[in-house]
Amino acid sequence: MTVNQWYSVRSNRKVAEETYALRFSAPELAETIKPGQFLNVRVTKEHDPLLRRPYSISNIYGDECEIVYAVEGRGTNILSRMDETSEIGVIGPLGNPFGMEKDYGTAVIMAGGIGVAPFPILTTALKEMGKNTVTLVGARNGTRLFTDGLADPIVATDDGSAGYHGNVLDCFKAQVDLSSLDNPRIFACGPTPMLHAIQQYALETGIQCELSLETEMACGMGICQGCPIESKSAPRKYSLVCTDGPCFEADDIVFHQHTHA
Amino acid sequence: MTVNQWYSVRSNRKVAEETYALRFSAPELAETIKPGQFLNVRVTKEHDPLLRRPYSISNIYGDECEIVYAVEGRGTNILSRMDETSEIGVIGPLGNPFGMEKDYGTAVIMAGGIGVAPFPILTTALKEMGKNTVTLVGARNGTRLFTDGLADPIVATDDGSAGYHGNVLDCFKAQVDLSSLDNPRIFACGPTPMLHAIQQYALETGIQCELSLETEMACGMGICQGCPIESKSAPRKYSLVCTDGPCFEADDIVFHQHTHA
Amino acid sequence: MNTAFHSKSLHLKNRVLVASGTFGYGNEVARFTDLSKIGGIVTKSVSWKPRIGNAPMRIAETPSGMLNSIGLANVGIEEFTAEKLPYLRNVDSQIIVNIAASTIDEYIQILERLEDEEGIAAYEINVSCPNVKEGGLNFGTRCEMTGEITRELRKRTDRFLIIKLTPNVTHIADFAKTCQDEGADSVSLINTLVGMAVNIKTRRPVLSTITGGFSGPAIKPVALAKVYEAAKAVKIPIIGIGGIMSWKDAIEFLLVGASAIQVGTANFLDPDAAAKIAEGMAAYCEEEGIEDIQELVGALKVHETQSAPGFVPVKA
Amino acid sequence: MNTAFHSKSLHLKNRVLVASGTFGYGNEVARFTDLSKIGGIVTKSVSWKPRIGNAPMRIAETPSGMLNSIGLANVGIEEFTAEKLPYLRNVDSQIIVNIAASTIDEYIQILERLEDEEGIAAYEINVSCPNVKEGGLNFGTRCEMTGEITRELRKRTDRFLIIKLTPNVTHIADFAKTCQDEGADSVSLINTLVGMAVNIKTRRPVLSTITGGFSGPAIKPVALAKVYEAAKAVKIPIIGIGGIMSWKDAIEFLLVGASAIQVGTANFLDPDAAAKIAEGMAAYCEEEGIEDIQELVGALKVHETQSAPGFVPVKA
Ligand SMILES: Cc1cc2nc3c(=O)[nH]c(=O)nc-3n(C[C@H](O)[C@H](O)[C@H](O)COP(=O)(O)OP(=O)(O)OC[C@H]3O[C@@H](n4cnc5c(N)ncnc54)[C@H](O)[C@@H]3O)c2cc1C
Ligand SMILES: Cc1cc2nc3c(=O)[nH]c(=O)nc-3n(C[C@H](O)[C@H](O)[C@H](O)COP(=O)(O)OP(=O)(O)OC[C@H]3O[C@@H](n4cnc5c(N)ncnc54)[C@H](O)[C@@H]3O)c2cc1C
Ligand SMILES: Cc1cc2nc3c(=O)[nH]c(=O)nc-3n(C[C@H](O)[C@H](O)[C@H](O)COP(=O)(O)O)c2cc1C
Ligand SMILES: Cc1cc2nc3c(=O)[nH]c(=O)nc-3n(C[C@H](O)[C@H](O)[C@H](O)COP(=O)(O)O)c2cc1C
Ligand code: FES
Ligand code: FES
Repeated sequence: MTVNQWYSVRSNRKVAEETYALRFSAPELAETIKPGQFLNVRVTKEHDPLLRRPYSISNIYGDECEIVYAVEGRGTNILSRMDETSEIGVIGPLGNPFGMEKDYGTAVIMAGGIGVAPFPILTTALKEMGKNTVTLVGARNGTRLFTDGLADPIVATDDGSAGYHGNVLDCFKAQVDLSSLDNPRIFACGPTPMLHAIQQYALETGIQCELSLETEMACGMGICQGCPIESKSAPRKYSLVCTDGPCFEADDIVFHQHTHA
Repeated sequence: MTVNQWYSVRSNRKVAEETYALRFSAPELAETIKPGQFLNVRVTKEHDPLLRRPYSISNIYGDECEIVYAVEGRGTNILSRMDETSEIGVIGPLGNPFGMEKDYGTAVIMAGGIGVAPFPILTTALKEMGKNTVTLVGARNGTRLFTDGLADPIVATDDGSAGYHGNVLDCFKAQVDLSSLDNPRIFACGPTPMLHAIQQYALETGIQCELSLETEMACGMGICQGCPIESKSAPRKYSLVCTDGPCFEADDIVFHQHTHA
Repeated sequence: MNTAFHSKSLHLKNRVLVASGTFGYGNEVARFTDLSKIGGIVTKSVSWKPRIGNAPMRIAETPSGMLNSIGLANVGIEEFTAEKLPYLRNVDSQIIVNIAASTIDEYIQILERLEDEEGIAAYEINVSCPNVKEGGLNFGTRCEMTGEITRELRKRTDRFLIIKLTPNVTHIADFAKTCQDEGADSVSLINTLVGMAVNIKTRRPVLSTITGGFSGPAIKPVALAKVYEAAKAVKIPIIGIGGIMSWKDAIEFLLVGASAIQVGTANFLDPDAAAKIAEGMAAYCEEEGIEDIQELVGALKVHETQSAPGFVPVKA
Repeated sequence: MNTAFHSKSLHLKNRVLVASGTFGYGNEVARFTDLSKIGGIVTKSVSWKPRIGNAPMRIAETPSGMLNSIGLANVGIEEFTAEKLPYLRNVDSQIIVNIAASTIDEYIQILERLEDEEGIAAYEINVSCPNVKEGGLNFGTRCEMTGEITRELRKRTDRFLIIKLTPNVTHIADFAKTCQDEGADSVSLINTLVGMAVNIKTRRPVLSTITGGFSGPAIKPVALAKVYEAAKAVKIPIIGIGGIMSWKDAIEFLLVGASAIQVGTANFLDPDAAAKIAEGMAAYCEEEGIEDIQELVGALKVHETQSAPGFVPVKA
């Protein structure tokens, strides 16, 4: 069911450096939302900051929905100060889920930074479907790592303070024997430069690959046209990340260096 | 000492219907601020609501300052939701104190609605000076009455649900024997129509009278010129409520019907 | 209690419309709101050919506002009439088609094409477009050009004709007056202000187009002043737009002289905003004992001590 | 690392000034801030005779902004020179006297009176005033009148002459250009936008003057766009104003082309804001290894894919 309302915060814990997990109780949402979909969240009832912020659904605990967020700017700063007396405004579920039903054998999850957010709920769903999973999680350093809800994550850090010293893709290449994987499909989420690199790797190797993208969004529901991504399947050059995505087949997307900012 | 900084909220309790008392610890302020002076308070670090809100200093408890406020609009709504995890931005002390040192015998305190706010600290100061006080407190109804920190308050309500049925001034006329008071001086704070009526009464009877005024304020410190009040002593028609007031001698002020909004 | 709007051929059940470019073609948000509660739906600007719109970034948040440089991305007149209009016709609300073009001929061409289509209650003409013949100069910032568009379109339609004015001019009253003189049935205002945002990390403009259209609650004070100025200059009904987030904001626009209002940016925060605003306005009228909401239009009381400086910024 | 500003006779220790009408005459807030940390203090507009200002209400809060209708309340030139200037002269900052008038002769009269006074680093001319001879039409909304004021004042002073432009015009670049052509040393922008607020309970305008001057963070996107537009049109240094709350905002104005900035409404929220902004800008330069802050002026990078639509609102 689609919701558009305010919820009391049930809990808001720090789970890693600058990283929080926030839960609220919304049975109607918990029942229907699928891995890869997102919520558009209002963090104040005042006019500033004005716009909603999109967050992936990260996990479901009974009636409770969890989002996991990194403190980046004003919106996430306000979120991080919330407690049980606070409310958030939620619209969702929005966007399309991951292509879990596609024809593949092993799911390869690649998460960079806060891109880990959508994968706990995906991991649960894949487990229910009886899929094999290989999970790689990258972070700037060990204190920023958050791996709750993931299955046997292989860890990489930029500074080598935990796990593999390097990025997620290099870690995958170094530590996973590609030929041992049964018809793999990559599910990737993280910073755009990482997604760009993974896309190129997938195109080169011919592995199935799906990217969960981030763009600025004003509405999250297809009415502002503010979230274009260049896409080969789009009739007019651009697809909308909010309604055509946020999950896209890697070979459909055209990245440009200057859109990485 | 003058402060301009953020303080953690120590407590924020509901003390009557739509009325709260908020404390924060500020020794430097608690030591220096005088009855009748005010603080200019920021309720958010975001840009909306933008302006500070002025509140009278209501009481001092050791190192802690207390303000008492009625929930009116957006600013006071935000204040009312604060708890120990919240911060308020405080500039003060601002404005001039009540003329406690003037030549009078009995202090007659007249408070209407949230106009009660500055009087607990004044009551303490007057007691220390050994002054006699007569205190009248008016409210819309009994549930909105707040009389903590006042000395033997005589109560009046608009609906008669507590104390005298009527306004503070009528209550005073009905219940206090003016001739029994030794050279009285009125200290009044409350809605502008009430102050206007008290002013007229004081002028008619020749009683000394001081009014603590409210106006819109952008700065609270004399730099925006946004808080004019017509005043006879002003060289150019208007005095500034923030720096020339907020306490004025009743005979100095010119009220106009249309400024009552 | 009556909240309807009637003027010539335009009949709205209430005074609330959704603004062009902020509500898609209605279908996108039908799951979030009851479209039948909205007086009218103004469509995204339609151009003759489809337009892909501007490159990303198209959106920037600002204090209590936002900038957009969507670039009139739209499906073009053919797909609009074939695929969007049929859905809209079945909605229990009035359809107002917003037209954008880069030459006067293109405005005419689009309007004439739409004349063949049923179920259109009104046209709203977006004149905040670069005029290619004049080297990209904005049509809407030149009174003569705004007048010419109005005159040419008026000749060609009996439908209700609304000219949507840009606020980026010195005296908006002159533009409203010109539209009235040239036969417009109404003017709507304001379109977005010109605004800009800068990313100090990259040292680039946030928007791909450098400047963009500024909307949201931040601009409400400007919109109210412009509507007030225009309302004093013309007799035709004015549709007020700009930063309307709540029914209270809507009533403010009525008081300064708007006969109806449009909800724009607020839809992004709450796709049910327009319906809620319509309900809130009705409830307010009930409470205040107002029998016909028309009573509020232009009902601002200006106190004896208040002067009326009109467009002159009050700095003295 | 150098944050100073030097242009002709004007030398500021840093790029931060406080805006006219938002800092009194300095003395009011000396207990809240270290005035010597501010590059320059622009005084409240001074007129020939004292002005009592407008009736209350003079202030209205809006989303992320505020309206004022102070009405140029000020002590007049005699009291200003006798009682305000002596204090200011002793402050370790540069003094810029802002002049307002209702006729060109009055501008001249005030300037000539100030020529006799020591310790004035520059004049800033507030042209957002009603011209009594033209029936109250705002000087600053007419290019010819802005040019005439500039020309007449330029003839009469060798001091640094800044013309403060109003944003309530279609093409502010034309005004900046005219000021440059007539000999102004600098233009500062923006003065307040025209805005309005309505009290729906009383059904009256909130401000006694109906409309008022709109300022604060809400207007920053407009101010940035106007400064960018003006900076492309002129070579004289531009002083950027409008909604600057933090050092980051200040850097944005430098990038789009301002050589210095003024802090206005922010002073009301924090009288120490200008000093903090100056410190923040210096710290930023240190961190970024910028040796002279001048490097940032106009350093906005415009990507190949970014077009430069100038004053044309980007709606297409
Ligand atoms: C579909 C989707 C799912 C997302 N899921 C998550 C998640 O689960 N956890 C998480 O931490 N973050 C997620 N993000 C990114 C998240 O929305 C931004 O990091 C966050 O809004 C930053 O807001 P802020 O106010 O703290 O930062 P600010 O910089 O103050 O944000 C200002 C504006 O920019 C937008 N914005 C800023 N950065 C981004 C970005 N990278 N992507 C999109 N919009 C941005 C905000 O929405 C807002 O409108 C997701 C983004 C998208 C599009
Ligand atoms: C010197 C002084 C002392 C005050 N002391 C107290 C006090 O101790 N307790 C208390 O509850 N209130 C006090 N007030 C009034 C208090 O400032 C306002 O009630 C409060 O700011 C309302 O803010 P709001 O955001 O809830 O309402 P909103 O209506 O949302 O306020 C919007 C704007 O209007 C201003 N404003 C609104 N009403 C008033 C008013 N009556 N007077 C002045 N400004 C107003 C606010 O400052 C703000 O700028 C005092 C006012 C002054 C001038
Ligand atoms: C994302 C976006 C897209 C818009 N597209 C159009 C458009 O296509 N045609 C048009 O006439 N106005 C367009 N507008 C302007 C709005 O219709 C409206 O005039 C403006 O946003 C001011 O109202 P608001 O503050 O309520 O948003 C657009 C506004 C936004 C925010
Ligand atoms: C209360 C107030 C009074 C002002 N008085 C003057 C004035 O006397 N002369 C002038 O040139 N500008 C005056 N201004 C305009 C400011 O100097 C500045 O241009 C404007 O507020 C925009 O900047 P800001 O958004 O930082 O406030 C005033 C602004 C405010 C808010
Ligand atoms: S965010 Fe509005 S269309 Fe995608
Ligand atoms: S509130 Fe600014 S001068 Fe009084």
